[in-house]
Amino acid sequence: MEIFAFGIAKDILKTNKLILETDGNISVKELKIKLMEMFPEFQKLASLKIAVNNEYQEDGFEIKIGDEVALIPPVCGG
Amino acid sequence: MEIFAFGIAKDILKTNKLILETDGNISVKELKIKLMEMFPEFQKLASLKIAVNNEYQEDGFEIKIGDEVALIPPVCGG
Amino acid sequence: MKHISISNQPLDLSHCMSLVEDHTVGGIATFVGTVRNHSQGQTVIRLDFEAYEKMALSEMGKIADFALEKFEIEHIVIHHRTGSLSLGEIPVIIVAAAAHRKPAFEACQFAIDTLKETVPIWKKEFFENGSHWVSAHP
Amino acid sequence: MKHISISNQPLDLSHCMSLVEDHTVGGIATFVGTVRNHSQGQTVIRLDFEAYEKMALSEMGKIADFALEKFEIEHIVIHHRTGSLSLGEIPVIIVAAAAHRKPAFEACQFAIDTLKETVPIWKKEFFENGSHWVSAHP
Repeated sequence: MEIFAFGIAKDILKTNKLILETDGNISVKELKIKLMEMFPEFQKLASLKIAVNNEYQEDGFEIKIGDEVALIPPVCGG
Repeated sequence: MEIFAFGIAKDILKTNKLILETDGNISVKELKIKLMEMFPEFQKLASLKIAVNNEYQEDGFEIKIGDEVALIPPVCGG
Repeated sequence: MKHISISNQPLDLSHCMSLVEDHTVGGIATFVGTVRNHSQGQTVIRLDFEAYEKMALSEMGKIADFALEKFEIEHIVIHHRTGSLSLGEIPVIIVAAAAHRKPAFEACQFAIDTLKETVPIWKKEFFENGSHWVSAHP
Repeated sequence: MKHISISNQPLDLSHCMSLVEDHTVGGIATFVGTVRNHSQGQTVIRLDFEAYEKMALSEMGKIADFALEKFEIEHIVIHHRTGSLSLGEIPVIIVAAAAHRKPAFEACQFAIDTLKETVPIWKKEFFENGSHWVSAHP
């Protein structure tokens, strides 16, 4: 699974695209837990959202193979 | 006393400057009553305010000789 | 800083924005009035604006002073046009500049709302078959 | 009509205003964000903006659609800049055009407030002795 990263998430991963091995589908919640274990810096963020195919998704959402996944740390446009 | 008129007040008076004879000082209220008698069209307006020396003045205000007096029908800028 | 003007020449938003340029400013709220083609179901051809200029400038100055005092803004611009305006032309521009957006919006809305209530400027609407002074009668 | 864009080129208020020209419009409310020289007591030198562009355009489009539906406005423009911005430069322009001023103001404020909450754009502040991603930590 390819995961795009932006803002401080990119700095934490030290890349804008993380390749993550998964055993088939994974939920948004499972992905967050996995990332926070691998990169404890994520636990310090004010929030961490997951976008799948350009839409915010809640914890229960199942990510499928081929979905476009992105890490959305706290946004701050404008 | 010279009285400047604007907007619909100018149309009612058919001039932008009315010369009004007064016996000495006159209050804002007295001026309004006098004008509404002389030009009953003023009674139909949504409002009629009097400015003296570029300030709105209430009914009790005494207008003195030499003051700049203006008739302010309902304003509608912007 | 306040910038007040009444002019019979076209108003210029870019110029108004340049008046509030300041590196302490983070948000600029503006209101631009435009002449629209309808009013209460009738087709508008043009508008004439007449001002009691000295007093209008004084009242606009009071609005600006009050806004600078009441809201946390750095600058305010209030420019009003007079004369005959065609469709799409701009009778009024308000610009409020602040460190943060909320006071900028509040000052901008306060200024246009109060201008319409207190500033001695009158608007005559011209329709295809007549004209009238807006708001004159109840 | 909605007009949405993300660009690494300077934003242009006059261009945004031209997008809402329409003789049914009587009031145009705008918000222009600018890079200011201080943030939480520190001196800011410049800001970098990064966007998840496809999703940001989609979220900006949702804001515009919602504003067009919820408020009585005719047009809305939401333009956001990316890249490195100096003091005084413009990260964002919102323009809302309506027959009447109240919905124009409401839509404009709604759009900028919601943009800051939902649109995946990130801001890095550069100070004299360091930098940080704004709002990243509690």
